[in-house]
Formats: sequence, structure tokens, C-alpha cells
Amino acid sequence: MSDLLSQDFLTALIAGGLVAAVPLLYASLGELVAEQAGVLNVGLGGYMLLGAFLAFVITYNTGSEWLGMLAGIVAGAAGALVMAVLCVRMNLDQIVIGIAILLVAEGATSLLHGAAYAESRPSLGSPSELAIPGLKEIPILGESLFSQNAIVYIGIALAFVVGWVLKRTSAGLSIRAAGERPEALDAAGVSVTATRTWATLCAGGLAGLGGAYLVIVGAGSFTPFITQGSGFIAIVIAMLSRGRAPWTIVGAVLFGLSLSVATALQLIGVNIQTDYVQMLPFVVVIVVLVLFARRSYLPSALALPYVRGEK
Amino acid sequence: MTSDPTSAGPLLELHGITKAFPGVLANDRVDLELRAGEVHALLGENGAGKSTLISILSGMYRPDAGEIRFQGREVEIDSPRAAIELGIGTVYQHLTLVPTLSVLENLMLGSHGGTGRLDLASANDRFAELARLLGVDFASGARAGALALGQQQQVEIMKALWRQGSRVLILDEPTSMLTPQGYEELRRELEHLKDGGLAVVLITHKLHEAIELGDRVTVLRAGRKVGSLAPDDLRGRSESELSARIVEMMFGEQAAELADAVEVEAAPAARESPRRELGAVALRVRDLALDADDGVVGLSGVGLEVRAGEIVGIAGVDGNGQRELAELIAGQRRPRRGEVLLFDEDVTRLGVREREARGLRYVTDDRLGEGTVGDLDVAMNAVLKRIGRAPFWRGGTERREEIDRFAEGLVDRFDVRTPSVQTRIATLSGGNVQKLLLAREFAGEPRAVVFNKPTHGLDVRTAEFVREQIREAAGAGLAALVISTEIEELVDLCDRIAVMSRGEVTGEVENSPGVEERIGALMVARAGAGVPAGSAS
Amino acid sequence: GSDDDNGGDDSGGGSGDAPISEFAIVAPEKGNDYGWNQQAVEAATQVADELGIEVEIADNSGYEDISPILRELSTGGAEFVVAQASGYNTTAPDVAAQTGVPELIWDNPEANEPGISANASTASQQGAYLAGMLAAETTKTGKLGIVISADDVNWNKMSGGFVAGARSVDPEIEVELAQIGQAGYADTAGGKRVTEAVIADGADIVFGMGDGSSFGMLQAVENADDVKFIDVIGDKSPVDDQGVLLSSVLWNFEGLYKDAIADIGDGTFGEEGYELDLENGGISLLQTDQIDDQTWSDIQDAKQKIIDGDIKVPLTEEKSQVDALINEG
Amino acid sequence: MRARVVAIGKSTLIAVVPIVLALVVMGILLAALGRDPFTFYADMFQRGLFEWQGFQESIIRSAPLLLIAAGLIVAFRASLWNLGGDGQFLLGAALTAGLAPSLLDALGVWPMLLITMAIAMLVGGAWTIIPAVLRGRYGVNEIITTLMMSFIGIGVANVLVKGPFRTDVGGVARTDVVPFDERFPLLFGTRIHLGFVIGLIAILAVHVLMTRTSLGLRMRILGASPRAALHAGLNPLRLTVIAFVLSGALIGLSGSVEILGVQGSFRADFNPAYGLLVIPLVFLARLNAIGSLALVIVFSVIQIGGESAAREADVTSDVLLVLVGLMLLFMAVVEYLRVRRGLGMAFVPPEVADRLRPPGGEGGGGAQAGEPRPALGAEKAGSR
Ligand SMILES: Nc1ncnc2c1ncn2[C@@H]1O[C@H](COP(=O)(O)OP(=O)(O)OP(=O)(O)O)[C@@H](O)[C@H]1O
Ligand SMILES: Nc1ncnc2c1ncn2[C@@H]1O[C@H](COP(=O)(O)OP(=O)(O)OP(=O)(O)O)[C@@H](O)[C@H]1O
Ligand SMILES: [Mg+2]
Ligand SMILES: [Mg+2]
Repeated sequence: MSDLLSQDFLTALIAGGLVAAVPLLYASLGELVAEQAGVLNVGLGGYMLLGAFLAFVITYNTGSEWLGMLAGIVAGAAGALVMAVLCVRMNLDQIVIGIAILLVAEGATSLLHGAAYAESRPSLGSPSELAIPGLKEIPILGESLFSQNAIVYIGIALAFVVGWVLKRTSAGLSIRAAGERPEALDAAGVSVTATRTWATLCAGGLAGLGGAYLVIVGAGSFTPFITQGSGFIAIVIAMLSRGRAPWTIVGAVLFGLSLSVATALQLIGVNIQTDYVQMLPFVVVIVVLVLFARRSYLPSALALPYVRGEK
Repeated sequence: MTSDPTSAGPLLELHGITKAFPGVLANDRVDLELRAGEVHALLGENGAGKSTLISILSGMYRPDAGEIRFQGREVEIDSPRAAIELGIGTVYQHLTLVPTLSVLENLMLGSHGGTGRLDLASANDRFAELARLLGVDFASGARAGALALGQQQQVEIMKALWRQGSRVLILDEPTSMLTPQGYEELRRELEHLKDGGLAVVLITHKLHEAIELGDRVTVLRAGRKVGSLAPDDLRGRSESELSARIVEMMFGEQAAELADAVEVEAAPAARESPRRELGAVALRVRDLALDADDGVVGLSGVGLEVRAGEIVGIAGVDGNGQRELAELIAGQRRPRRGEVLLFDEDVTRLGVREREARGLRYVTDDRLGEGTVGDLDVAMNAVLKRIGRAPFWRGGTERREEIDRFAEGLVDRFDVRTPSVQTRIATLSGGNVQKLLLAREFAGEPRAVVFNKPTHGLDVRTAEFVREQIREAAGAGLAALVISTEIEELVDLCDRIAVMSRGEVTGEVENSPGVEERIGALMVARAGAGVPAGSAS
Repeated sequence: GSDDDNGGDDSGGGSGDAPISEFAIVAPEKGNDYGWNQQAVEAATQVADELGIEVEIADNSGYEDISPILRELSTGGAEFVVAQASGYNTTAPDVAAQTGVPELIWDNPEANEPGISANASTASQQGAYLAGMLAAETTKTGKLGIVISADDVNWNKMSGGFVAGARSVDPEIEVELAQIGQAGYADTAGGKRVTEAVIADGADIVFGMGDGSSFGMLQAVENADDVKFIDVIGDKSPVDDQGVLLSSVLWNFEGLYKDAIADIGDGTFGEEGYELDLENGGISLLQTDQIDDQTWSDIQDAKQKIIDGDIKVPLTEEKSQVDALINEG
Repeated sequence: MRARVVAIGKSTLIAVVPIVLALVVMGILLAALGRDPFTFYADMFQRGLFEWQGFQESIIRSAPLLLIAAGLIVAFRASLWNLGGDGQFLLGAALTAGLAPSLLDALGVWPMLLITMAIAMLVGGAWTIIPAVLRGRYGVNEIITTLMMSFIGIGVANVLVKGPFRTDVGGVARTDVVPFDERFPLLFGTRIHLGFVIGLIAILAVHVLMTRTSLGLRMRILGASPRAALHAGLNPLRLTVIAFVLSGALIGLSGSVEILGVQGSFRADFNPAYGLLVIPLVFLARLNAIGSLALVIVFSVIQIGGESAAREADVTSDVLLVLVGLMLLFMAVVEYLRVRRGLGMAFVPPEVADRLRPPGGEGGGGAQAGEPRPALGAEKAGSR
């Protein structure tokens, strides 16, 4: 049917896949850091929603995407702050609190959106692009990869930076120790609480930024429940990355592109039920796990509270 | 830091330190003083409160009462960080390495206080410096979790010394995993550090170490300080004399019974053990092989046999395949090759429960992580290997009275100190957990038992009790295979001693006077490489 | 929020001729979606006003377990319940049978049962046919796009009608269809992403069907140059500040609800189903100032022919039928 | 006597305080939205609890939730993070709804009920086997695998209902409807169906299984310490598979109960996502079956009553998400204070609490005293 080789078309597909991948990339990157420090954020999708909503409000009212993104970070981090206070400081159950945060975020953003924007349904307009000169001229790939909003490049760079920080800095060392054996970190004179709190805030801020990107670039407006369960997919990506941050890029792009592939197949006339296409990435990962099963490693103290001196 | 140690006042003083845990007064108005340039040995039976006291010093616990003075000034040590800032370095009893990090990363953990980029170059320099000092033989990039326990302990010591300018070094049973050579290194290093003006606290259960290394000795009992020996008291007395005094302080009037134990500690030498009747070959392993894996030592061609009534020891530096061998015998691991025979029956393909039902038992060295489930009570742990069996379970449902009655029997017979059999086992002290494990494995009709470091971390009295149980059981026809890193203990206990090195049995010797050197030689040898293997068999 | 008392005391209140004094409507999502739910809630309110009776509105009731709400409304004073989602069409007849309160349901032709339940459906393909004509006459690239949020009967019906209408103008015209996901009704970002792909593939008219996701489709259209959007069910003109809304296939439930209430009065409710179509005004095409007069009069002609039966609009309930129709071209 | 009254009073207080706190905060929010919180709550409890019809609805809603809770308890007690409940539930539901009509024709009501329930349990259980074996044999973390199997399960359920199970009737893809009279029988002239009894039995059975039987103890030991399990001669792979399959089977059965008790048919894209709601409940009940039972019923009351109250107050039912979230937060916080102060167990009657209390546990000792706390890491990495 369609001209598969049309440059614009391929560009749109790859770009679409990337746009879908970016929220997952940020959220999973943040979650990876928190998990390395021993905090499991089941409420990751909640941080994304909070970030998405506040980013929408700010961008709409100020017209500035950058302020919107910043607001997304702040809102996501605020959600994570609740998590940090209750689970890191007070040692409450991470799963319970995570789900509670998710529910409150879903309900509250939907209510607020209903109260303020349901009638007017404002949209944010076309997002700006921060093109990389030169690279942009490459056919297909140039347009799709190098003419994206700056947040895309920042996200990809950030994955490598986070990888480096975790491996090569004292902060990274502390984070890894906090998730693996918090008593060792404590004995070394570093506060487990502070380390885990920062890591959790990092998860919140990054997930919030992912949410902000979703509304500003991905959707152009906010609708309730806009994250559509991508919080859980991000958790899966973070876990599959096994502590190596750059792998979140692979995971996020795999999931993002699978959405584009579904569209592409339809447009070239392959009439396959979307159910199959959307199951595909999960099936692929399961098959890979079955065939090459290896100990998938999660930090030993993940989701466990740390109480000094407890027997 | 070259002040004359004797003239200066104490560097650190503890006054009236009190610390209670639910139901236990772990420290009761304890005083302690540390002087620069001295090693202060801290002794006491299991559960006496030694670790609690030093945990207060290192900021892990806050005392309920009492004060701490540093150079005469009252200080509050409310976190490990505060302790580190005062220059107090600690090697904890339970290792605190992060297994997934490399040795170097473990050493650098928190060391700079900052959050910035790691300075690998200078860290490697410091590592090399300390490695020379302590004579370690692993690389700085090795994963901490993959090292043998003894090596991990060396890393811990390096960690405590890592910060230059430490004033106080606390060592909680640092030698429990060290080889004799390692101990020698440590001893030399302590001398060196003392000269540098460091104050050292040394906790140990080995009296000879306390006497040899300590300039001052303090003994705790049931949370109280029951006595101490100043440098003057220590000087010019014989080791056995000192041991007797310390033992008396530790255990009070019953100390007399422990003469033998003290002797083992003070003068490691083969003692005249009564000859036991040897029966048929009870346990035989042939040509066992196992592939090495992360944290697992490979085995090749391991063969051994133990007769009924015989105690066979396995000597060797920790981490040379002893644990893997024990697990293969117990059925917790599958060998790549080879077989395990119990009274000529091939049990290689049987599971743990079937082997256990046939009288093959294994006392693990990992009492808390493997031998017991900390969150279950004493009674459930007593029947841990009999779950589902009559009379404790009928029709799949639990019969609590039967279980309690059985557990009470074990507790009585092995003198396990516990408030009741319904007490969560994690709150028991190490020695008492060990007694329960032994009681559990001796119950029923054991025919062959593998003991993995059965006295590790136990106080002299409990250790002697354990050895006595093994002897008695062997006297009654049990085949015992005792794994230990302490040659004296094996010499004291065994009829025959095999030596393991790098996953192989490098030789076997009959227990006879002067056997220690031969064992020492075999420990560094490779099988079939010059040293006559199996001189006895 | 209306009063939950039994209708007994105020039944005569506004109008003597209304056969019932209170009815209720249950809708799956919020009544402000510029689509299915909003149209339904507004129509119900309008009907209640006109007849002078009470209406209890239960929007945002979700799709999952609707029986408690239906039962509560049926036993709480409503004498007629509109179960305004095809997802309710198996539970509602059960509840109606148990409580004796008649229910109007969607897309389950089997469920007509006198006095109990009656089925409603739309001939929305008729309106979509007109939209297809409009699109074909408006396109400059000769390529039309259809974006649907899910594999939904109504979306399939309208897709088929759209293709047929477009081909009636230009048999050679290219049409392509893309679905967001299995249940992408609210997937705004997905709507935008898929629509962008369709536009990139050359379509300059996008016929978009999906609830929350249609706001994403609209976004993609707004961001592109010279692309127009045709919406369904509701009228998004109030939020179309860029002027890209070409038209919409409007659904109006008012007449349907009124007929049903009248039939309850006559005792004929449930004997046969209801259908929205061009003839009864339940389906119509939104006129905007983007449409030139010539085109609009062509559309009116076609509309009359459809009503008269001179034009047969294909009925494609399954996506495979739509795909087949598209591939014929 | 007096002491007993005080004790009961205290634990009731502890159970009630978080709910009250959540209601107060929510009330402020409602007032900010211009609604009267008192009317809202009066409506909510009236409908969900005090009014007989509404209370029955609450009980009906609790039936599938109880089965999910039972399934989750088994897995969580064994430290297996079965987060794939939605997939297991939907597959159970889809197969039940898809097969019930023809089974009904061929065999009649009771055989149909029994066979579909058995099939739902089989498929729910089977759906956990890959995560179980990957975990038991290779240590692959089961959070990832169960979540992914859940996404796949949801897809498969949809594919089934759009394909082989699809009814001939036009309209949305769904299965044929099982007529109301041929679903679960209703109990004693109420609307409550047999599914509630099944849920009740399941959760009580799980209670006995986990606290009284050798199999339950084995699973708990595996959960508390995989190394100890190996040492004690338990077969971790076998136990992992048993616990996982049991968990999946109960959750699959829950899907079946939802169809046979409430829905009568399965529609494409049906997904009530009950799992997410039940997970925090069983954790708050500290994986205790009796406590979970109480919490599930409380939450069913809030859901049923809240839907009605929200409509009366003319706010969207999103307020319920907020209310439930707040309740979870406050329950967790109060639980924390309780443990710190050594107060009685929060959500269970005192006499039950006494029996549940960890043997010899001394009040304090952290939130999880006596309850093996699942660790997420594949296995607590020991010192070697
Ligand atoms: N965190 C804790 N909670 C409860 N009881 C504790 C705790 N830590 C120690 N205890 C108890 O306090 C007492 C002193 O324990 P401590 O560890 O100080 O003994 P120790 O002298 O170091 O013994 P060992 O020689 O076995 O190491 C013991 O009875 C122990 O059971
Ligand atoms: N070693 C084991 N590991 C895991 N599950 C087991 C084990 N042994 C038994 N089970 C499970 O527990 C159930 C109850 O077992 P039962 O108490 O009969 O034990 P058993 O195998 O007969 O033990 P024994 O051989 O000691 O009598 C068995 O049906 C099985 O499902
Ligand atoms: Mg100690
Ligand atoms: Mg049996």
C-alpha cells in the first residue's frame, strides 16, 4: 500500500518511536538509580503523572517549555519526597506506599484536570526542536534522530553520565552500597538515609521530567491517566538493565520502537492485530530470558528498610 | 603521634556504659580505658557484651547511660561517621563488606566523605602500601564477595586502617578466620601500629592471643566488667598462669572444669586421646569433582574415607574447597564427577533429606544464614530438617506440643541458654545457636556427621563442650569429619588429618606428635607434587 | 446530583404527559470529553428538561464492574436506565431483568426484550460516508488517513463508510488506516504519534476516532502544515483554536432517549431496537466554514440519496472488513 | 475483663484512626471542591455498609478480591513477588467465559461451573510456571518475569476473545453470555453468590496452609532464607513452583469467580486491575490471611459506597483513588507508630492477634518481627 521507502514516513516512524521512548528512558533511568540504592518505586507512574500535570499547567500558563520541564522535575521529586520520608526515614513498606502514591497521583491529577481544564482542553502547540546542525542532513536518520527536542539528547547523554557516576564516583559507590549492604555503608560513615533519599528524589525528578516530556512533546496536552501504565514498563526496563544505566536506552528504545513498528505494519498493509505487536517486546524478552537464563541480579537490600543495629 | 604511651593519660575512656536490649542487659555500667600505643584485649564468654560495647564506641549503638571521653574531653558518638571523624576505625565481628563491589571500591566507600570522582590512582597506591604491610595476595580489583572469608577479613582490616591518622583501631575477633601466617602478619602490624601511637581494642576468644598481643586485659561477664589485668599484672608471668586467671574471671568458680580447654589454648599440642574402636568405613567419597564458579571453589579428584568411630580432620586455609566438599557430602550440591558412599551405599544421587534419613548429617559453619531461620523460634529450628515427619506433623498439620517437647529435650541436653523454646532464634548468642545446631544433628541416629568449623567464634568453654560432644559421639560409633582452620583443634580432636588446598586433598597424616609441620607443608602443596600423599592410608 | 427520593411525591411536577418521572444514565467516562460521554450527558439533561423529569447522571463509571451502579440506580428511583456503553450490554439486561427497570443498551441486538431492555445502535457509517466525500473533495495530496484508538465496532463502521464515501468521489483515492492500540481510547500521546506517522505518509485529511486520544490526533494535525481533521461524535469547535477542524460526524442521542421514554409509556419498549441515522437526525455531519458551498451541497444530495436508499453504504463491523474495503481501491 | 475491654478498645482505635485521618484529609479536599464532606461520607457508609442492598454489593465485590489476596499471600510468604496477577486473573476470566457457554449446553450448570473453575485455576497456575522455573532454577528475578507474563496474558486474553471465543452477535468483541440463572447460585435469598463462599474458604484455607501445615512452613522457610531451605533439604525449585502455581491458580480462580458471579461474559479490553489494589492490602495485613480478609471487606465497602457518594456529590469517582491512596498511607503510618509503641495488632481482633503474634517475639524488633520479610534480591548474598 504505502510507500515504505518514503523518507518522511520512515522519519516520522523513527521519530515517533523515539518520542515514545523518552519518557520511559527518563523514568527507568531514575528508577535504576533508586533501585541501586535499595528503593523500589512502585509509584514511579505516579511521579510521571504528577510531573506531567504540573508541566502542562506551567507550560500552558507561561508558554515556556523549559519552565514546564523544570516544573515536571519538581512535581515528580515532590512525589518522591513523600516516598523518601515514609519509606527511607520511617522505614514503611515500599510497596504499600508506592501503590498509595500511584493511586493518589492518578486520582488527584484527574480531579484537578477535570476541575481546571476539562472544558477548555487547552493544547500546548508544537514543541520546539533543538537540531544538531550537520547531522540533521543525513537522510532519514538525520531528520528523525537529530532533529528532536533537546531533552532527547540530554536523556541519552544522561544515561551515560549516570552510568559513569554510579561506577566512578563516591556518590555512586555509596548508592550501590546502600542497595546492596546498607550496614556496610553505615559502618563506613555514610548516611544510608541521606543516600537513599537522594536516590529516590532522583527517581522522582527524572520520572517527572519524563512525564513532562510526555505532555509537552509526546501528546501536546494533558489527559487523565496519560501515562497508561508506562511506570511499570519503566520499572521492568530498569530491572532488566541490571544496574548498567546505558542499557536503559536500549530498553526504552525497544519499547518505543515497537509502538512505531505496530503503526508501520498497519500502514504498509500488514493487517496484524495490534495485540500481537504490543505483546511482542515482552515475548521477546521472556524468550531471551528462557534461552539465556542467567542470574538476573537485583540489589540484595532492594525494598528492605535499613535500621541500624537491628538483629 | 610519637607520644610516649606510658606517660600520657588515656586516649579514650568509657565510664559507666549501660545498654539494654529487650530482655537483656548487654552492658551494665562498664568502664574501659584505651591508651595510645597499647593493645587492650577484651575477653568474655559468648554473649558477655563485648561486641555491644565496641559498637557503642563505633557509633552503631547509642548507650542508655554512661559517658565517653576522648583525650579527656566528653564526646558524643552518635553515628559511625562521628566515630570515624574521631579517628576510630572498626573491624566488626560480622563482616561489613559489600560483596558486589571490588576490594578497592569497598575500601574507598565513604573514605573521602565527598561525592566526587574517585581517585583510583591514589587509592591503588594506598592499597599497595597496606597490602605489603598485611601480606595480602589478592588484587584490588577482585570482587569482595568472591574472596575467601580469611581474605575478606584482611580487607576489613585494611578498611579500618585505610584512613591515615587513625587514633583508635577496634578489632572484633579479627583472627577468627586468619591463617597462622595471617595472624603473624597481624601481630607484626599491631606492633608497628602501636609504635605509631595507635590505641587498639582486640576482642578474641583465644587466650593465647590475648596474652601475647594484649598490653592490658579486660574481662566482661553477663554485661559487667568483672576484672582486668594492667600491664604490670601481665608482665613476668607465665602464659598458663595468666590463662588460668582470665578463665577464672570469665567463668567464675566453675573454671576448674576447663583446665583442659585452657591447655588446648595455651599449649597447642597433641594430647593423648583414648584409642577408639574403629568400625567399617562409614563415609567414603571418591574422585569428587566440581566446577569453579563465581564464589565457588572448584574441586578435583577429592577422595576420603571415615570409619565408624573415627574422627577425621580436614585442615587447610579457609576457602580451599572445604565448604564445597561438605555440601557435596551433605547433598546440597551436585558433583560434576565422583561419588559419595554411606556404608557402601551410593548416595550421590540422593537429596539432602534422603541422606539425612540414612544418618548422614552436616553441621554448617554458617549458623545464622544457613543453619537456622532467624525469624523462626528455637523449637521450629530444632525440627527444621524434619519438617513434615511424624511425630511433629501428622497429616501435613503441625503438632506444636510434640515439637516443643522435642526442642526442650535438645535444649536441656546441650545446655542451650534460651529464655524458652519459643524465643526467636536470631536473638540468641552465637554459641547457643551452635549448641542447638549440634543438638539437632546429633538427635536421632546419626551415623556420619560433617562438622564445618564447629567451634568458630565460640568461647573457650563452649568450644570445649562441642569438642567433647564430638569425642563422645565418636566413642559411640559415629564417623566424624571435622573441618577446621585451626590446626591445634584438629590435633586435639582427630585420629587422622587430611589437608585441602585449592580444591584438592594434598595429603593425609596420622595424628602424632609433631604433626603440625607436616600439615603446614601440605597446606601449601599441590596434590601429587612431591609431598608424599596419604602417608597413613 | 439530583435528589434520590422516590419519584412518588413529585411525579406530576413538571409535566403530566411524561410516562416516567425519573431516569438515569450511566456513562463510562467523564461527561466533558467532547465526545461520546458528553453528547450522552447533554442529551439526557436536555431530554429531562424538555419532559420536565429528573435525570440521575452517573458518568465516569468505568467499564469494569458496572452491576452495583446499575442496580443502585434501578432500585433508587429511576424508572428507566440508559446504559451508555457497549461494554455494559451484557450486564444491563441482567440487572433490568432482576429489578424490572427497563434499560437501554448499546450494540447488542440480541438483547431486545419487551419491557426489559432495548438495543441501540448507530448507522454512523452513513455520516462517515459524507465525511469521506468531504475529505476526498478537500484533499490536495490525494491521500486520506484514518486513525482509530481501538478495534471498536463503531470505529470500524465509520471507517468503512468513510472509505466508501471517499471512493464515491475519487475511486483512485488512497486511504490508509492506523490503530493506536488495543484500548488506546485515552492514549493521547499515542494518538499524536500515530497521526504524525499517517501525516508523514502523505495524508492531508485525518479522520480520527478515539476519546481522549483524539486530542492527541488534533495536536498532530495542528502541528503539521495544511492538514485538516475530521472528528466524530462530538463537536470540538470550541477547542479548535487553529482552525484545523474540517468537520465531525455528529451523534445526537436526544431523539433516541425520547423515543425510548415514549415507548416505555406505550408499553412497547424492548420490542425492537433503536438506531441513529441520517434520517432521524441522530447522525449528521458538522458544517464548518472550512467547507465550501459546492461541496456542502454535493454532500446534502448524497445525504438525501442515502436516506432514500439510492446510495447503499457498506456496513463493516469488523476491522478485517474495513481492511478489505481499503485494499479494493 | 476490664483489661480486655481496654485491649479491644485500643485495637479498634488503631484500626479506625487511619481511616478517620484519611477521611478528614479527603474531607478537606472535598470541601475545597465545594462539596459537603459529611454528606459524602454519610452516603458512602450508608450505601456500602448500612444499607442491606449496598452491603451485599460490597460483599459481592469482595469475592474476587479475597481470592486474589489468598493467591498473593501464598506467593509473598514464600518471598515470591507475583506481580503478574492481572494477567492470571484475565486469563482465568477469559477461559471461563469462553468455555462456559458450550460446556453449559453440553453438560449443564454444575459440571460447567466446576470445569471452568478448574480450567481457570490451571491456566492461572500455568501462567506462573515460566517465572517460577526461571526463578527457582536460574535465579531470574520474578518481578520482571511476572510483570511481563502479565502483559502477555492480558494480550492473550484479548486475542482469545477477539478470536475463538468471540460471540456471533455483532458489536464489541465479547463471549456469549452465560444466562444469569446458570451462573453461581445465590445464597439464601440474597444477591450474594457462591463466589463469596469460595473466596472465604480460600483465604481461610491459605491461613491454615501457611500457619499450620508442613508445606506452608516449607514455603515460609524458602521465603525467609533460601540457603536455610537448601540446607534443611527442601527443594527450592519444587517449592518455588508449588507456591507460584498455587498463587496463580487462586488468582486465576478469582477471574473465574468474577465471570461466574458477576459478569457472565468476557469483553475485549476488560481489566479491572484488582491486583494493584489488593497488593497493598495484604502487605498492610502483614501477609496475614485473617487481616487481609478484614481489609478486603473494608475496601469493598469504600469502593461500593464511594461510587454512590461520588455521584450524589457530583464529583468524579477519581476521588476514590485519592481516598484509597490516603488510607493506605495513613494505615502504614499508624502501623509504624503501633510497632514503635508496641501497641496491639491493628487490623485483627485481639484474640486472633495473640495467636498470630510471632512466638516469643518481644513487641518491638522492627515492623516485621516474626514474619519472614520477602527480600527482593534473588537471594540475600551471603558473605560468600
Ligand atoms: N540487636 C540486638 N537485639 C537484641 N539483643 C541483642 C542485640 N545485640 C546483642 N544482643 C544481646 O546482647 C547480649 C550481648 O551480645 P554481644 O553481641 O555484645 O556479645 P559478645 O560478647 O560480643 O558475644 P560473642 O562472643 O558471641 O560475640 C547477648 O545476650 C545478645 O543476645
Ligand atoms: N523436600 C521437599 N521440598 C519441597 N517440598 C516438599 C519436600 N518434601 C515434601 N514436600 C511437599 O510437601 C508435601 C508434604 O510432604 P510430606 O510431609 O509427606 O513429606 P515427605 O516428602 O513425605 O517427607 P518424608 O520423606 O520426610 O516423609 C509433599 O506432598 C510435597 O508436595
Ligand atoms: Mg561479639
Ligand atoms: Mg512423608
